[in-house]
Amino acid sequence: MSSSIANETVGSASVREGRTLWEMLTNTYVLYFVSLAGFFLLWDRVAYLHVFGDSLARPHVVAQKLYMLSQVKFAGTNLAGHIWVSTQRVLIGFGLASVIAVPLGLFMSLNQYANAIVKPIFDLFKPMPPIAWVSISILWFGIGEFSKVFIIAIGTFVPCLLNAYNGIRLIEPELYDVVRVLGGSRKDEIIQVSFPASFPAIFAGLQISLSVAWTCLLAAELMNARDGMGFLIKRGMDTHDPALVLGGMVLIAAMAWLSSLLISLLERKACPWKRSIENL
Amino acid sequence: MTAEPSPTLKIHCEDVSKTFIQKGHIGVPVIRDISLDVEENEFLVVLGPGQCGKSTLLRIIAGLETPDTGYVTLDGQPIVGPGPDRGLVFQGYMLFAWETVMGNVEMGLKLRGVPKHERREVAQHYIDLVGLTGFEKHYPHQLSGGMKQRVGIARAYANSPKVMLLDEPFGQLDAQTRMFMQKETARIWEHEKRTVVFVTNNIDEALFLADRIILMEGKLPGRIKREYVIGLPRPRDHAHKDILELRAMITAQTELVL
Amino acid sequence: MSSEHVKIRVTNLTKRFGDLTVLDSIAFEVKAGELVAIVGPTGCGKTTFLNTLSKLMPATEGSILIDGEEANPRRHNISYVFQEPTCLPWRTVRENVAYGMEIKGVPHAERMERTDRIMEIVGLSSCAHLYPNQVSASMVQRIAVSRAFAVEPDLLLMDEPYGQLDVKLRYYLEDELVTLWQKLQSTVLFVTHNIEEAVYVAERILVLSNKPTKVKAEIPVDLPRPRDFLEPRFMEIRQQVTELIRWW
Amino acid sequence: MGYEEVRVDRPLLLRLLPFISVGTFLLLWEWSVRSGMVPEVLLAPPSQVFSLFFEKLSEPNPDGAVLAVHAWTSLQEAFLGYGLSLLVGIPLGLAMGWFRIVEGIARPIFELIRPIPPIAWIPLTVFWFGIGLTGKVFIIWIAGIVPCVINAYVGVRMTQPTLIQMARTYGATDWQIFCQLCVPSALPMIFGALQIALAYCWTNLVGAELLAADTGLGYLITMGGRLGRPDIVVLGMVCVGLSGAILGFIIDIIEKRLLAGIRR
Repeated sequence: MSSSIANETVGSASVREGRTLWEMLTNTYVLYFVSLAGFFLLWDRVAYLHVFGDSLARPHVVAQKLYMLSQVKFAGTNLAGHIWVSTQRVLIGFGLASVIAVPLGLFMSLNQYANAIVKPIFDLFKPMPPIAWVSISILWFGIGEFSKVFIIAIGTFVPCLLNAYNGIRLIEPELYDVVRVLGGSRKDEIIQVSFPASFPAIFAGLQISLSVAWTCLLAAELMNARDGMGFLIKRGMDTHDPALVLGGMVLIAAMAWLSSLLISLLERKACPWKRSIENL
Repeated sequence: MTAEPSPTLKIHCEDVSKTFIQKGHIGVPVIRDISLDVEENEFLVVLGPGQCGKSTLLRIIAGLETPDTGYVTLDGQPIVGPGPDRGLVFQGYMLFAWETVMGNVEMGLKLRGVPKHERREVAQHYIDLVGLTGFEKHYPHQLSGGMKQRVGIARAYANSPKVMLLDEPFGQLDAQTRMFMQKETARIWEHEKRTVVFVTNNIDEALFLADRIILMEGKLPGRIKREYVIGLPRPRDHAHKDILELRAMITAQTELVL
Repeated sequence: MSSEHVKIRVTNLTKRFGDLTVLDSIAFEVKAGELVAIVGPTGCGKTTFLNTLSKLMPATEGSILIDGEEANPRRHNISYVFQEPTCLPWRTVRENVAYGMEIKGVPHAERMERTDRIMEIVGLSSCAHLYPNQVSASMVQRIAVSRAFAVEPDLLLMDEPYGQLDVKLRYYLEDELVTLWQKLQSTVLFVTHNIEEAVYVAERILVLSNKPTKVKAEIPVDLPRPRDFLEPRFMEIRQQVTELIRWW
Repeated sequence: MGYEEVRVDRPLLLRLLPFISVGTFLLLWEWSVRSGMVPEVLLAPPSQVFSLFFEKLSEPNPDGAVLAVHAWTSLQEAFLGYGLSLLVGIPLGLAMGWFRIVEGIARPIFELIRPIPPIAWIPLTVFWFGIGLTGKVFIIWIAGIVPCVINAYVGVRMTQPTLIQMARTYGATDWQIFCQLCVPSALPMIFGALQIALAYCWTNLVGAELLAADTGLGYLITMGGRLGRPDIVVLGMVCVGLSGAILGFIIDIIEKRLLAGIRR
């Protein structure tokens, strides 16, 4: 009986090892290295040859700039300070939105009356790009912290809610039958099936939300801020300092990447049953 | 209608019909006027090709669907909804992917508020019975198809139902694993006698397991075409001459659907 | 039916994944125009065996010779009918049947002529212009079988094509398969888990062992056609094969 | 076997609730401003936005252009960027899905650029191309290309493996398999990308216009904010949302047509 399991998993282990020179050259990791090296070299040459005038900094200049910023204070705080301020905004906005949106999405898909009330209003706001809220949020909340948190929360709200909502709607209806046949109530159906089965969809929503959050943060900070990574980019723009702009871009990309990695790790912890499906 | 039901009568279906509604407005009659009795501890197999309403009949007995006309009784009481007195095994396994084998098997007991150590004990008994000892901590995706369905069977059994309902449980397995699972089913049934209604489209399976076979019409709406009482001794052999002759006789009654 | 000419010669076929030996020096011969069934216990490395034979996977050792030459999908006509449906949903039934020949570069006129002939034998002509998802599951499998026969294969591999069908339908399709094979004189390797099916279609049965897989026995099926599963000799062979692999 | 027509009604309340809820929402909004609960400098009532809409059809002040000009600018940028991202992203994703060398070369760069929010490119595009059309098209292109590449890539990767094996046993070349099997298999995923890419493009269009523009719907919103005119801001937001929704709807129809064409 168990031997049939072994039979199925063996197939994936059949990786051919490269023997010829051509196969070694086209090894995935060799290609990755070639690609990255080529990219940075091209960037460096383009900057060095002033293809874009003085509007592109060479890679090592960007790295130097970032190192310098981490040593001295710039606009009141050093690099770590700027990163932390931005991250804080994202965390608060993202946290607020997910805490409200996920339960609301779950509730909407479980209760058709709640759905009939909230869905139309939600659909009204859904096509509105989150960045379009920047002006009105400044109008309402001034240029303080809250206006930035507000935009991030608005932007992340939509994907969080949508995924929680669809996560439950896409559950195989027969799974509910299992609970009913075993003698469970409607409450049991929700606790035993709806919640655990929608977990992966909720995490997918958080993942999307997070990338929206960084975009919104950037929009807010570009419009008005005295600190944060977006501020660095904006200052670079105003003072025509491409190294500073690129430095800011690198930082924000790194933070976006790190935070999405964090969510993936969290998901692996929360759904051990899903992780192993992917590995198979 | 019989005035005095036999004392061993377990399930009684009376003129059950059901029409499904597709695309919001088209009514498709799925089963029509099915009357059927199942005796206590009888192994009844409902045999029919792909689309003949046999699964719907089973879901009505399980209480997951309500018949449009007619009624079903269990021990003389009309069935109004699903309940733990009927265990259902699904064609697509329908295991909880987020629970281990143990978590799946003890689910019914958990829902009924049985204390943890007690339900562990009962669940372990049925895990052992279906031959999954040692796999308690595995998640469903780590099991092969045959093992998954054993979890499904153990889950239904652990709730100590009066009636076991199986809906094409081995439809997705290869021929040999299927024969093995049939043998296991017969063994478990001998061990823990229950009234069983087993739905299948595989005639070998029906002949191997059944006390009685209900043959359905090959098209919608589903009706009962014929009934066969299988008096062969157990354990049976798939390749036995008597079984093969019976098979030839029954297949002659069915139409070829390409 | 079969001449004495050896079409396929497999020698010392071995496949290892790391330390795990799946196929262990398998050797057998198939004559031209022979229909050989291969049965083995569940989990006997059937998929690996077929993938190696069809050259989808390189063998660790050993060779597969077709007409004395190392098998090569580009040079030889190899067909493989899979267990799961492999029709292209964006092509009509007719275009699906012609697909194998299209890859083989069969000229248009001949391709159409052969397609029509095969579809006539199999009874697919009436649904030639439908799409695969408009026809039933058994039809889809018949398309794959027709496509495989249409390229006039040197070697036709079939991986349990009728696994989940009911008895009556299965026998009908198996009769159809035998008709096709007799008319087109192809060399067929039919892999299955169902022993009754193997005895019904094959001229010879190769019985595989559990992993590491070897050829355990070779049983000729010298029954006249059409065969009857109630015949004593049929039941005897069935019993013989069953005892060789029974694990259930 | 006769099929009967059956009518099933949803409860009246359920059918009415959406209208009630949207109606209540609009009334509350209107009332909250009219009654002075929310100061008029912060929010404009819907009726005022509605009348401003008709006014702006012919009145270029105070932001410098009539509504049609703003909308046309935005649409032009969006379509150019969107079209370019489809044109580059889909073939790139398809090739990355099937050819190992293309994947090896393109993937690291793609992964490097992907986490950068597209609007982070605004300063560089302003340096390089000024605040004209080119810079904004570039940003929209960057935004739209990501879902195109990912979906086309995944679409090719999801080609049923037995189809590929089938073609291989017939002796098909890599190129034949790519064209005849992988591309058709990936089509549904690619059509899915049309919708996602549009949403990305539209969002980032607004971002691009907020900072570097002199016309466009995003610019209208910014100007409204600078001038302290909430009615203009809300009008801009409504226009952006509405035109985004209309575009999405059109793409949806196209997608359904195309899908019906291949799936029959």
